[in-house]
Amino acid sequence: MEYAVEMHGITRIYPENNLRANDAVDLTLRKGEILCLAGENGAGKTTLMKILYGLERPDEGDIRVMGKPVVIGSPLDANRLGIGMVHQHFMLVDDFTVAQNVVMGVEPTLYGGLYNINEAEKKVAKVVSDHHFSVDVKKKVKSLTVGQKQQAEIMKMLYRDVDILILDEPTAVLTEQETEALFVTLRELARLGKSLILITHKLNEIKAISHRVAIMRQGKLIGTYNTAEVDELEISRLMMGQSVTLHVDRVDTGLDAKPVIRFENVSVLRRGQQRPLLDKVTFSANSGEILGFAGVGGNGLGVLEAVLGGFVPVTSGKIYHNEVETTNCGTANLRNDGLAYVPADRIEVGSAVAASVAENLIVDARSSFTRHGVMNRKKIEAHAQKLLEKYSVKGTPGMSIGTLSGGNIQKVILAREIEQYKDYIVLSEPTWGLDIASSQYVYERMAELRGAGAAVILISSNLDEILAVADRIIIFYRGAIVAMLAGNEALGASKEELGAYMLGLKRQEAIHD
Amino acid sequence: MIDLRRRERKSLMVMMRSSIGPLLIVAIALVGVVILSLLLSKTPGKTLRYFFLGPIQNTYYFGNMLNGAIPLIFGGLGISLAMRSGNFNLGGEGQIYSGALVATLCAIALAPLGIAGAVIALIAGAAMGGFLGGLSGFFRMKWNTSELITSFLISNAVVLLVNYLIAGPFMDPSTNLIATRKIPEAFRLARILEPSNLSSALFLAITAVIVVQWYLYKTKSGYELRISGLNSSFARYGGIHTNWYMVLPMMLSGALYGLGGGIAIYGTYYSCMKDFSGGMGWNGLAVALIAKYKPAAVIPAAIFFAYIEAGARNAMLHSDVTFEIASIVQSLVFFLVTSAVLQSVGQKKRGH
Amino acid sequence: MQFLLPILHSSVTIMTPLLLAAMGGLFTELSGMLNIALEGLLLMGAFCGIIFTYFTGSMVLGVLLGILCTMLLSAILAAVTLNLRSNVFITGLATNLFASGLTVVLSFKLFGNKGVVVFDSIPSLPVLRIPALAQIPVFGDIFIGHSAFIYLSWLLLAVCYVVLYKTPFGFRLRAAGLHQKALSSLGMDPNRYRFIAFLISGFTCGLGGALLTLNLGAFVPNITAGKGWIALVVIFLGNKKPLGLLIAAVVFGFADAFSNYAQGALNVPADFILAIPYVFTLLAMLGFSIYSKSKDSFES
Amino acid sequence: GSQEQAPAAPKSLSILVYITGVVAGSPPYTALAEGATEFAAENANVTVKVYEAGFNQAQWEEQLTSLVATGEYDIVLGSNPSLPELCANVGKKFPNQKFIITDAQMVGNPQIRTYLYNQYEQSLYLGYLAGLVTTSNMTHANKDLKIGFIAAQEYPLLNKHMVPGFLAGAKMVNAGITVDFRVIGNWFDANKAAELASSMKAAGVDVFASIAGGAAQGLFKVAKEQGAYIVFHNTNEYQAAPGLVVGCGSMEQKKLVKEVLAEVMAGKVQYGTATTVGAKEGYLGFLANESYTQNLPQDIRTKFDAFMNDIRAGKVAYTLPAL
Ligand SMILES: Nc1ncnc2c1ncn2[C@@H]1O[C@H](COP(=O)(O)OP(=O)(O)OP(=O)(O)O)[C@@H](O)[C@H]1O
Ligand SMILES: Nc1ncnc2c1ncn2[C@@H]1O[C@H](COP(=O)(O)OP(=O)(O)OP(=O)(O)O)[C@@H](O)[C@H]1O
Ligand SMILES: [Mg+2]
Ligand SMILES: [Mg+2]
Repeated sequence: MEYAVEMHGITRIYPENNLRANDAVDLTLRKGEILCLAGENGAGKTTLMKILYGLERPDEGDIRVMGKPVVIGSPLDANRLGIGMVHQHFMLVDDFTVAQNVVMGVEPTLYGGLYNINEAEKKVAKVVSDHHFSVDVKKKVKSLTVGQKQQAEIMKMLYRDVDILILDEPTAVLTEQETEALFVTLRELARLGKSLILITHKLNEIKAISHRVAIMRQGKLIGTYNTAEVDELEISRLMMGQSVTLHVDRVDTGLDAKPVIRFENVSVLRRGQQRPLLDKVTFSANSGEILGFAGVGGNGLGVLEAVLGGFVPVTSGKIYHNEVETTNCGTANLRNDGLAYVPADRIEVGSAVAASVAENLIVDARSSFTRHGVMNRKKIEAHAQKLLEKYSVKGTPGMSIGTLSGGNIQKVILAREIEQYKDYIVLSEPTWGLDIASSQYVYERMAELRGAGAAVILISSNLDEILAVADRIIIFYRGAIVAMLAGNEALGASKEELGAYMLGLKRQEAIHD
Repeated sequence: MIDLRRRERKSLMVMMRSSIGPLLIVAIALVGVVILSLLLSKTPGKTLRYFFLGPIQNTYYFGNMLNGAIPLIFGGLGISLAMRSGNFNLGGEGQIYSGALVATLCAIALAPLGIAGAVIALIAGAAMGGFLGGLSGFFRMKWNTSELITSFLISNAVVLLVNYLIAGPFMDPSTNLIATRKIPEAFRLARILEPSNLSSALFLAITAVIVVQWYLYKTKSGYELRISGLNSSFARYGGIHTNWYMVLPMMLSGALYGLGGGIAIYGTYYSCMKDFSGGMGWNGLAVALIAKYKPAAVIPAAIFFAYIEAGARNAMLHSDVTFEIASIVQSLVFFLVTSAVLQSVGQKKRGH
Repeated sequence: MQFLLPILHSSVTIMTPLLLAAMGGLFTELSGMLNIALEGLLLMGAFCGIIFTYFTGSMVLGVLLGILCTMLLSAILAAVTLNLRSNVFITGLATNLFASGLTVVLSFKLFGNKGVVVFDSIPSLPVLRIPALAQIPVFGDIFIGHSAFIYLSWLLLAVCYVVLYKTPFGFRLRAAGLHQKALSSLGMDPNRYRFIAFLISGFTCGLGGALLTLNLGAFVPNITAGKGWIALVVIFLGNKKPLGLLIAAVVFGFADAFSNYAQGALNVPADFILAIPYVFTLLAMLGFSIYSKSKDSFES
Repeated sequence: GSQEQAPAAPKSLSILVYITGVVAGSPPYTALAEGATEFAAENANVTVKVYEAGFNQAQWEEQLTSLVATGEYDIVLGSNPSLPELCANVGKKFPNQKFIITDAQMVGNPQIRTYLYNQYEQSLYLGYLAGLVTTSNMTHANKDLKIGFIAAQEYPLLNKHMVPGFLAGAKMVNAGITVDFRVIGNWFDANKAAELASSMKAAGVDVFASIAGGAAQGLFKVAKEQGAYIVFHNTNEYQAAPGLVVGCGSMEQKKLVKEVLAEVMAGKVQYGTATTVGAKEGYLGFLANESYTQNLPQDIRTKFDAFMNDIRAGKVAYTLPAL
């Protein structure tokens, strides 16, 4: 049996925190196979892949590629060996076009030296068509939706014509449709004899795409299994050490429910752009329910979040909180007014990575630790300690939040916002990149809040999530509401049905509230 | 809060290891200075002695050296505040200079009020600097104009304006110096290390450091300022008025510069002379960078800077070294002083 | 209207060294390095440019050697900043200090004189006269009769544009400034491009500096008199784009030329008039940012 | 640069030449330093240290104190209007220290002897020459009654003596003459000086004076390229722009220094007194060498020489403005 990659006894210790991110890991990748790498947050998946791609040096262990022993000192070496990697966090230059990003480093030239942009665009366009991508190669990356950015990242590697492709949680931020499209591509690649490693937290995806699945826990490799021979429960048990299922009890919103947040014909326009980002959006989020918003990237979910968070002013329409108008009153005032909000971007918006966990935990409750303008450090430390225990976060108040793993960062943010909430809370993509246990943890908190009578606004591009937890579902297409499913509609809704709405193939006649 | 805790955790071992780097820097600088003086001085031994020992050879030089550090401390604090909030203040020169002038003129005008007048005059000087800094902050807030450039341009213009005022309307006719009249005797800070120029301004500087340290790490506003600097979108998300923290830190920064100018007058010069503060703005910036924007570290950084200055000056006074050679020696030190690589020598190698 | 022509003509002279320095600074700026050493590099170029012209007897050779020395200084700056990972602002200040000291020391060692060094043997700058162009009414009056350097600087600006926007190198260099991980994750070292950027700034400053001294046939200590800092302003005012640089340099050049004129025309204290260029540039800066702010924002 | 002190011997003299700025590029300071060093060379047991205190006047007193405190120097020699004041302060701390300051004026301090050059006078006759030239029909002279003065920076002696004297002198030729006075802002931006000069030339100036240190190079360049005349204070700059520098004043700083030092050796210095020296005393003058004769037509020289003689004879009436 021919192996594309054999990693043997790989160990990596981060000196900063003396943490064994990888502990004597043996990983093999067969030619032409799709191998899923699964494991809880902080298990060491990314680290292992960084080592294979030359971004990290192993403290111990050796690597063979195509049977030959190799030393991979830099991504350049990796590229030479035909290894490519799509990173967990995008590495794209926003101000460059897709084509320019894709060809960077191996640009086609003419007259010996000049950048041949047309040639680049032609070549990249070919990659796009070959793999049925949906990106305009001439577009600037900053104008792309997350899904398209993901595609651009993959195209970088396809363009370099790698034989071994690593994808670190590519689907975490993709919608159902985008994920499906991506899988078509990946299967195609495997068929062409390329070998792929795919990191994901989603069990159904593991089952759907992979030939084998390698499972890590706390830096160690638990084992590698033929996907056909293990079921999702088994996998999750291997990952977590105990079996976890994503499940939240659904309740039908009671009649006594009162609107907490109410949008009235809210539209958002950007100067010099005809199509509104939000188009006459009207809805109300009621007490004691989880209101789910679904939509394909680029259709207004991001703007909706920005409006709810007070980052983007609305051009027309009105917003009410408990029937008191709060239109365009800014984040600071919304906060005083009781806004609790878990943003989609937990690194750029949800936390200050260089600041300590404690400092991150008090950002919106800071006043309550202040007397005459002076902060009480003791109280803050105590508060932080309390929350870390209550929300079982792995970390101390003093360490900077950036060194926590994705899951734990999200827990810190949740802890902060839940403590802050009065009667409603906004959660955007709350389980991006979280392992099952963490996701389940988030869902349980949401259910608790609903039980406590809160209006929970869930913005998510993950349909399973929406279907699993939302009591009512609102679907966005091109910035407008195309469907609102309540009660049994929501309970009984099928993915296909939602998909049809999201892609604009179908829309409700009368959208009832 | 973070670094405090870090320091708490630092073990002695780590301390020792981490001190290897700085020592290495000093060593390299030393070697460089030796080579330079061998090359450029007819009496290298003498030159070196005065360069390194001059500033501490007697109370007069020692006091003047410390006195030279005082405005740098204020400037260093000012820059640190701005930097911590993610703002770049390149207007120190004009802020010190105008602050000093305003303080001087007010002091003269408010002589009758006694101590109260002295305090008010200082505040006025600080306000002047604060206004200039705040202006740049305001421009950034309103139209996100690079505060780095606006503060620089404003400063350049203001320096010329102050020159005019000193040499023109406010020039003291009774002297041949291009300077304003002197501030009242009663306002002058007491000398604390005769015969040197060192005055009780030193205590004011130390107080300023303590206050800024306290403000940054203990007060709510300080917290908001630091968070805004670390990640403004997070700060905004947390309900912090980030716009305000484009203006306030620049204002405080300018105010500290202005205060430093006023105190230089009260403690050392007594009248605002043309160009007396030339270079202080830049040096304050260098000090802040050496101190890595840590208020507590500003004091040693400022003294280090003043020591190098005084050393060069001393070598000029008592050996055949001239100012251009002195400046080459200084530049050598500044090339090395912030080197992260050299500083981390001896510490455990970090994984990239 | 007639008084305007000399002002415009003089603006063109004034802007050229600024433009040259700013060009080099543009590369470092785009690669993500705030280069405040332009002042020192200019001074180095000013000194080396003329002394080598004097020693070699050839202006071309002299300027080339001067540029070489300036690039050497910028290489030291780059090495200390990038390889020793020092703070770029401090090393910049150090470079300026170093240049001002070194030029004097050298001029003393070479000519036994720390002050003005006059080189009588130096020919004045070659003036390019294209009769055809000279005929064009206004244009002729403004753009003709300048030293060849000025046309060279425009040529270089075009080259700058091509290098930055039409070559792989330019894209990578800008990527180093915009998102260095995008570069490093593809196996390219951002610092390599920054280093080259520093060298380029050494190159253009070497040229711009030489212009300052060859223009006079003499070296005056600190002859740059803050032009490097203005070049930095020009970069920002020019919105970090080659064409913007040209416009910004014109703006400042004009302001300065106008203030020179105004000293004779207006009855205002000299210090006020000397402040005109800064105030004028500040206003231009604000005007530009107000304009661009108004473009991309949400309606409300 | 400086020289090392020889071991103190009887009847020895150790001199500190305290330069308020830098020697380079400043003829008066150069003369001061050279005068002292030459005197030391000519007389046994005399040592000199030349110290450049830089341009920041706020730091002058501290540095002077440091030097005086060493007690190594019998006398301090300097040349700057503001020095006597600083010396008086320093002198309070060191009552035995003696100071001799030129280009300045202070009466009644037993430690300080001052000599003031009558720069108004020098400007007066240079202005007179400029007036003759601008109204002449020499090649580069124009019809406008306009002469120019380029200064590096403004300071009292310049504003109160030099520029007014220059104008007054010109007006003695033709009351209609005006001075176009412009400032560079610093002592080294020669290129700005050049732009100023050509702007002034365009405005009708055909004769320039300048107190601009190194920046004067810009003026010479413009004069050579565009054709304009220059009168120069204090130094022989005929060669800076051959044929165009039509007159150079002279300031006998070196002579004065040597004479004063001789007095010091002889112990005949009258501390506490102040003397104003000018053309009459022979410490200010005019360099009428062959360049002068070549560069100027006979008629102008006749008029100017006559005027110069009147000046030396003290026959020209003017009131010296207070500093
Ligand atoms: N640069 C670093 N310095 C210190 N610790 C680190 C660093 N990078 C990662 N770690 C730690 O190493 C462990 C493994 O990190 P890694 O990113 O490989 O986990 P992961 O399996 O990718 O988790 P996730 O699913 O959340 O991405 C985590 O505990 C993380 O906190
Ligand atoms: N928080 C925000 N602040 C400012 N502009 C925003 C914000 N969110 C979205 N936008 C702008 O609105 C445009 C459309 O965003 P939209 O919400 O339709 O995308 P999306 O639904 O968020 O998809 P994605 O998940 O890719 O962001 C985006 O391209 C962006 O330019
Ligand atoms: Mg990961
Ligand atoms: Mg005339």
